[in-house]
Amino acid sequence: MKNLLAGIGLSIIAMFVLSACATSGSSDEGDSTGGDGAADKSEVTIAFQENIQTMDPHNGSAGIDNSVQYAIYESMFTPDEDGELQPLLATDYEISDDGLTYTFKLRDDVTFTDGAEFNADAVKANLDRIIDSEGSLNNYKSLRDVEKVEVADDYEVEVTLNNINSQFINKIGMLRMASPDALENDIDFGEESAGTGPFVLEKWNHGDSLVATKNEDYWEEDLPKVDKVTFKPIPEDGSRIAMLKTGEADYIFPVPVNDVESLEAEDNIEVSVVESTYVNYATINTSKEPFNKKEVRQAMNYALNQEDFVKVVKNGYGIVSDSALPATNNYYAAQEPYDYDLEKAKELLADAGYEDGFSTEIWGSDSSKDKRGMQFIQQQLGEIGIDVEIKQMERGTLSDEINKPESAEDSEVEMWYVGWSSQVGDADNATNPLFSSSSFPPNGSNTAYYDNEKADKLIEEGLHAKSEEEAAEKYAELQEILWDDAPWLFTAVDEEPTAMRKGLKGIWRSADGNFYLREVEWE
Amino acid sequence: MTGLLEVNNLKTAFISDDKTTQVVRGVSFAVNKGEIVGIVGESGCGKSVTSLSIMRLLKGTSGTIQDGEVRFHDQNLLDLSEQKMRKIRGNSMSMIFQDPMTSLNPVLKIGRQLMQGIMLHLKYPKEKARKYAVSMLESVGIPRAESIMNEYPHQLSGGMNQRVMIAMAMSCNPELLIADEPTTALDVTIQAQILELMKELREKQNTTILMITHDLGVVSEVCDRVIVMYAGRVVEEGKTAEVFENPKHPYTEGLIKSMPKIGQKQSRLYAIPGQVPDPANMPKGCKFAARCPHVMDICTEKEPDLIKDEEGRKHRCWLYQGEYEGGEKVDVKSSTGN
Amino acid sequence: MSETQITTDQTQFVETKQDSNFKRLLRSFKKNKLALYSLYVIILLLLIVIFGPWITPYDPQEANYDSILEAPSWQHLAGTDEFGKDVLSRLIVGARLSLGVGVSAVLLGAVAGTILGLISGFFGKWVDRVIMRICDILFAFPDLVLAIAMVAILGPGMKNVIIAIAFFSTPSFARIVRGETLEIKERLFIEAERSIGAKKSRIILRHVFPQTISTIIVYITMNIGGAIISAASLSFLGLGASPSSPEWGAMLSASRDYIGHAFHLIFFPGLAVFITVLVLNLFGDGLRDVLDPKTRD
Amino acid sequence: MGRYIIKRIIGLIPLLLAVSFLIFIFIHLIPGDPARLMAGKDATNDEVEALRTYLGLDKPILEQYFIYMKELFQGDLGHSLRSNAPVTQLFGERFLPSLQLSILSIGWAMLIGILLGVISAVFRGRWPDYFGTITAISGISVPNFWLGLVMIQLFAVQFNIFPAGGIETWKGYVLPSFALGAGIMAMITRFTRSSLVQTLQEDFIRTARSRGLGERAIIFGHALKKSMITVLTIAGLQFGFLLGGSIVVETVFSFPGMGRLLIDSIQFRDYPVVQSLLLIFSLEFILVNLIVDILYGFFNPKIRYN
Repeated sequence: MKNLLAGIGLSIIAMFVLSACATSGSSDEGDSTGGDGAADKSEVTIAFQENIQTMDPHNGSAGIDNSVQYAIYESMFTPDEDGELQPLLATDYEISDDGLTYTFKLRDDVTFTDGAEFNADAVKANLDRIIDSEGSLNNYKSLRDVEKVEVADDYEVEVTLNNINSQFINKIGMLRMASPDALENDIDFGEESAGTGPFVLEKWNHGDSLVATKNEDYWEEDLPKVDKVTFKPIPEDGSRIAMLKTGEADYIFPVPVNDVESLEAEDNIEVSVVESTYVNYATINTSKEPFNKKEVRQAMNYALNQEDFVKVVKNGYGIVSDSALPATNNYYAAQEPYDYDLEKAKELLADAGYEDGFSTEIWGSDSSKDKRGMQFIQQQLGEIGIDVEIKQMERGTLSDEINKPESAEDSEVEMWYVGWSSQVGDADNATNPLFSSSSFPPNGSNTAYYDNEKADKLIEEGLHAKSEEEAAEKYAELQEILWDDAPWLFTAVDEEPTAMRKGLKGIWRSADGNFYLREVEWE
Repeated sequence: MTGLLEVNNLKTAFISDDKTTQVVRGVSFAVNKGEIVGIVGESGCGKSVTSLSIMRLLKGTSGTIQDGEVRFHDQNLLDLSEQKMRKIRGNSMSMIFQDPMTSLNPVLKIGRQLMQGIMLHLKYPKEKARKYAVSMLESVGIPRAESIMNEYPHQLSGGMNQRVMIAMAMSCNPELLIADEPTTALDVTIQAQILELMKELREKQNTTILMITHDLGVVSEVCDRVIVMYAGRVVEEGKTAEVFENPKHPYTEGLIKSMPKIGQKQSRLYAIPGQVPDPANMPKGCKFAARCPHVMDICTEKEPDLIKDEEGRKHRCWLYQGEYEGGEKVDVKSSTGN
Repeated sequence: MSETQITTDQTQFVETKQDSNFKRLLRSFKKNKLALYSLYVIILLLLIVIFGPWITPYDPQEANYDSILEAPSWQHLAGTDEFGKDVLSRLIVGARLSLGVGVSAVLLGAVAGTILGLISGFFGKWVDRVIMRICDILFAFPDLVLAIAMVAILGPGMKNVIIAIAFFSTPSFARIVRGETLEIKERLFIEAERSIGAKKSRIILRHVFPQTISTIIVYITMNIGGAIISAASLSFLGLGASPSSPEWGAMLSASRDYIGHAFHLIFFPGLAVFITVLVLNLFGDGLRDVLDPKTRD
Repeated sequence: MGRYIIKRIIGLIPLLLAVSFLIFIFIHLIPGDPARLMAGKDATNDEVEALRTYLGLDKPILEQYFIYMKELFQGDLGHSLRSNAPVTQLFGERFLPSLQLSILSIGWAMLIGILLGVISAVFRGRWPDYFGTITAISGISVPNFWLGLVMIQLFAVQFNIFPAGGIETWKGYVLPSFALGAGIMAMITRFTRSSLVQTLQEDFIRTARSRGLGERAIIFGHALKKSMITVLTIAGLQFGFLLGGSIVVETVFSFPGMGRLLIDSIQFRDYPVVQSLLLIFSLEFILVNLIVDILYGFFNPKIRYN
């Protein structure tokens, strides 16, 4: 029977070795894990929280999909670190006087990695695919207003809109372009890639890693400067941190704010903090008693200590909200903050007839950070006699609960603790789905059921404004109304720390949560 | 003639939670070379524990030998180290048990179980051990021994398994074979065959056999001498024929009376009235007194000694203690009978 | 055979000694040192459950944003959490919740499983086959999948966690009780009872069920620990207790973000779960040795 | 024997059909709409509808089931709604790590568990037994995700001996397999002990003693093989569970295994993936049970396959 034990032992080892051999064929050398972090200068490993969902360049929904795809597929324009759009595959664009036709001039020296040429036809093929999807491709939202796409010249594309859209360039400019041949042949984007970007998809092990290698024929000389980039979804915060510390990962985000201090203490790690466009808030269902009273909503805002919110919930990494738009948005206009004032809050509640407070419910996801935020709100509102019950739901269930009711009357949500991230240059996306009366669920995320004609009109006018100035004016007015009406419990805008090994350069994170690594290199 | 095995004043007890239960209460007897001796008694009388004590097989139970001697070849087995004892077990002294079906390992092939002991004690290499095992199986009358080597106990009948047990026990030519109820679990016809086999062994190899049984029929059939045990003590001992003809102890008498007799129609078997006393709560005096038809005053006062009378019979009963005043006490240190 | 004879002899002696059964159980239980010490800890835990709210050093719900995430010190023996609440106080009041979930989930599962097992074992035939097949299927799913799916369907919250855990502990109770029932059924007196024409429900309730009780009790004890862990796991995955409640699993889940720099937030609630489950299991183990004659050595 | 196996496998088909139907209904009972989740919070209802149609989710549930089953019989497990990757590919990528982790976990658990169990049984009631018992019951009592977190803190963060996550090298398997195996080791210890204690009481052990065999030969040569039947059942069952991946341990260690694939897919209501995974799990579980039954024959000759 000792033989039996030995037998078990041996067969385990044998089985393991065998199965390990089977993997080693597909996995690369596996030496990227330099224990002490003396990293290979030709490779970069990036670890993040969310799983990569799709490599279809037109279907990325989560921020992480977009970021990973940008390494492989490029768009006509790309933001710089200040959030300004810079030409990438396009060299320039023009808007017709009526504001409806956009003409894009394209680079003429770019080919896709499958050999197809990048030109106006290629752009049209990409845009058509998105438009024809009628919504089944995620990027459809960016082209909602497009009437037609025409090839004007070999390297010139004309896009005509139904309506003036002051935010349009931010949307179309960011769409990723794939080889028209690849689109035609309906290739599996999870298996191979056909973009113009600095990297080429090498191997995607769903849920484990996505490896991209250097595009040897990249159109810009000297780029890219590393041979290989590995993207790794690491859901557990602690693991991600540990991987950075041990050098298994070179660049990680999100860095849980609680860990920033310990990372900063490390010699070979650098932490940078980006002010994001992610607004944290809780919607207040304005169609329901007692929230239909503005005083109640304002009272709630006065009762919430936003500074403590930042300190406790965000561990200090956040900026107190003073508008419905984040300060990073190009159309942001600061408002007079709701100071923490319990007396005033109680007064307002009393004015509304609720001096004894009331009970309510707050909904939110089951993530630990949302959990913390809701607990904080519960504690703070408790101070003015509002008894908040926390109802956490798994995200699918939550989305169902939110979107099931067809009208404000049927709605069940009272407060929803959530957040919203939008592009830096896009004020429409940061207001329309959240405050327009046409965006009540299931048509959008206006779970405050905020219904204000004037606001609706301003949202409309902002979108269709013919000039930047006009748009800015409309959005400023809108922000003023929103702030005073307080359909939200305003809290804070995230500051997002990212951390990397010292010596890594050329990779950066934008306010809207994407990261860009076209020029990534080791010092 | 010297005894091959001498048991002197053996005392074995079971020690559980917080109490000690004496099961073997000072047993003494001797077994001579070439003899078949039976130990007989009701269940619970301590006969099996006596046999296990002799082999020192109480491990795994709460039983402990508290006192006494087990002399085998004039060597006190109780003084030996466990290691030395192992060299004796299965070698010069071996044992077979009541239920052959449970006494063989159900998950090992018969061949393997047989060969283990042979390789251990006779130091035969594997091939030789195998051949020898086959010949052993044949010698106990097992047909197609070769193929049975590769079978498992559940594939054989009870009788066959008991033969296997005997082959196993006999494989190292033991001088003493202890058979603990070897036929109890078997059919009557098979019983006879097995007993026959054991007699044959004695004849052929002059093996000494100590037969533990509750069945006087078995005793009368094979044993030269019989020892009757009651409540952890020997109450009578003598040649089988003599004891059967003229039982001295009322308990022996009862036992014999309760035997079914061939050719004699009895509507009802005789049963000794009453119950075996609780070992944890032994009465004073003779342990059989409560069930004895001849009970006297003294019986409940004082326990009689085991004495040896002129005919060489031993018994433990006040009925005879007066008559045989000069009888030899044998409790403490017995010399051999006959 | 002599071996069995010996043991039967022993029991004979014991029985004749006119000991009450309970005393005997108590005596042999006392002999099991591990189980005995565990019992002491369980009693301590029960005291905490009963008197918890009165013995906390601080108000477990009182936030103090000026002393968040403090490491263990003399003021706060187990440190403070992300809201500055005293962890020790929360652990103390949380005992009620964590033990409560475990106990009620297992009891619920035991009741359902016992009923199914009795029916299955007693009626046999297709009833048995259908019930056991369903149990097989339920057994086939990985540990938490069923519970997660249940909670997703029912919605989160303590009550639903209890239902979910009860749901997936039902099949094992059903199996055990079925096995027992089959055995008991075979015993003569029930055959006899049936031939007299007693009603089936009466036989089950009066004769079969009482005999399964000791097994069920043992199994319940052994399962409470597992249920506490399951509840903690669900809470850990964010599907359990309300986040502000001091249920241990919820505390663990909340503190997961602080691994690396506020390790006490993970360590102490986990330790509380561990010790509680450990003593429950040690106790259950001892109880089984005493009550369940089949496994008694 | 061969016929027995074939018969058993054929007998599985109706069971699996029933299971597949139950699973299908079950996962559609879970509230949530994959189209809505994929479309994002800023999608209009029309866009969500378009996506739903595109994904084929607008059809009646029964029709969806029949389409799924039709494809299944053609050997197609379907495609992920989210990434459009074939389920077979997703499964393939996750299966191997899970298999390796399962083998390692069950492996060390069996080695240590049997050893501890034997020691406990042999020294029953003495301190090695107490040690074994406490170790074993600790293993059952510790929440494995907590054990994982504590080990990460200790071995990854403090001492940097093993990675905190990922499986680039063999080292990545060490901590997860420890966290996963602890409970199984405990169970095996307990079952080995109690089974061995019982076996050591059996008549044939006394027979072996009466033949002069030493304790070691008796325990390893006679008793353990009989006890292996129980141990094997436990280990087999646990292995079946392990193959399904462990949601919490994989989450804690960011281990790319089946458990995480499952929980991610459930979160996104990726019906084809969830459906196929659960079906595969049931199949695996049933197959493992079958293998255990067959192995029984090796350890217990009394079982015949007719």
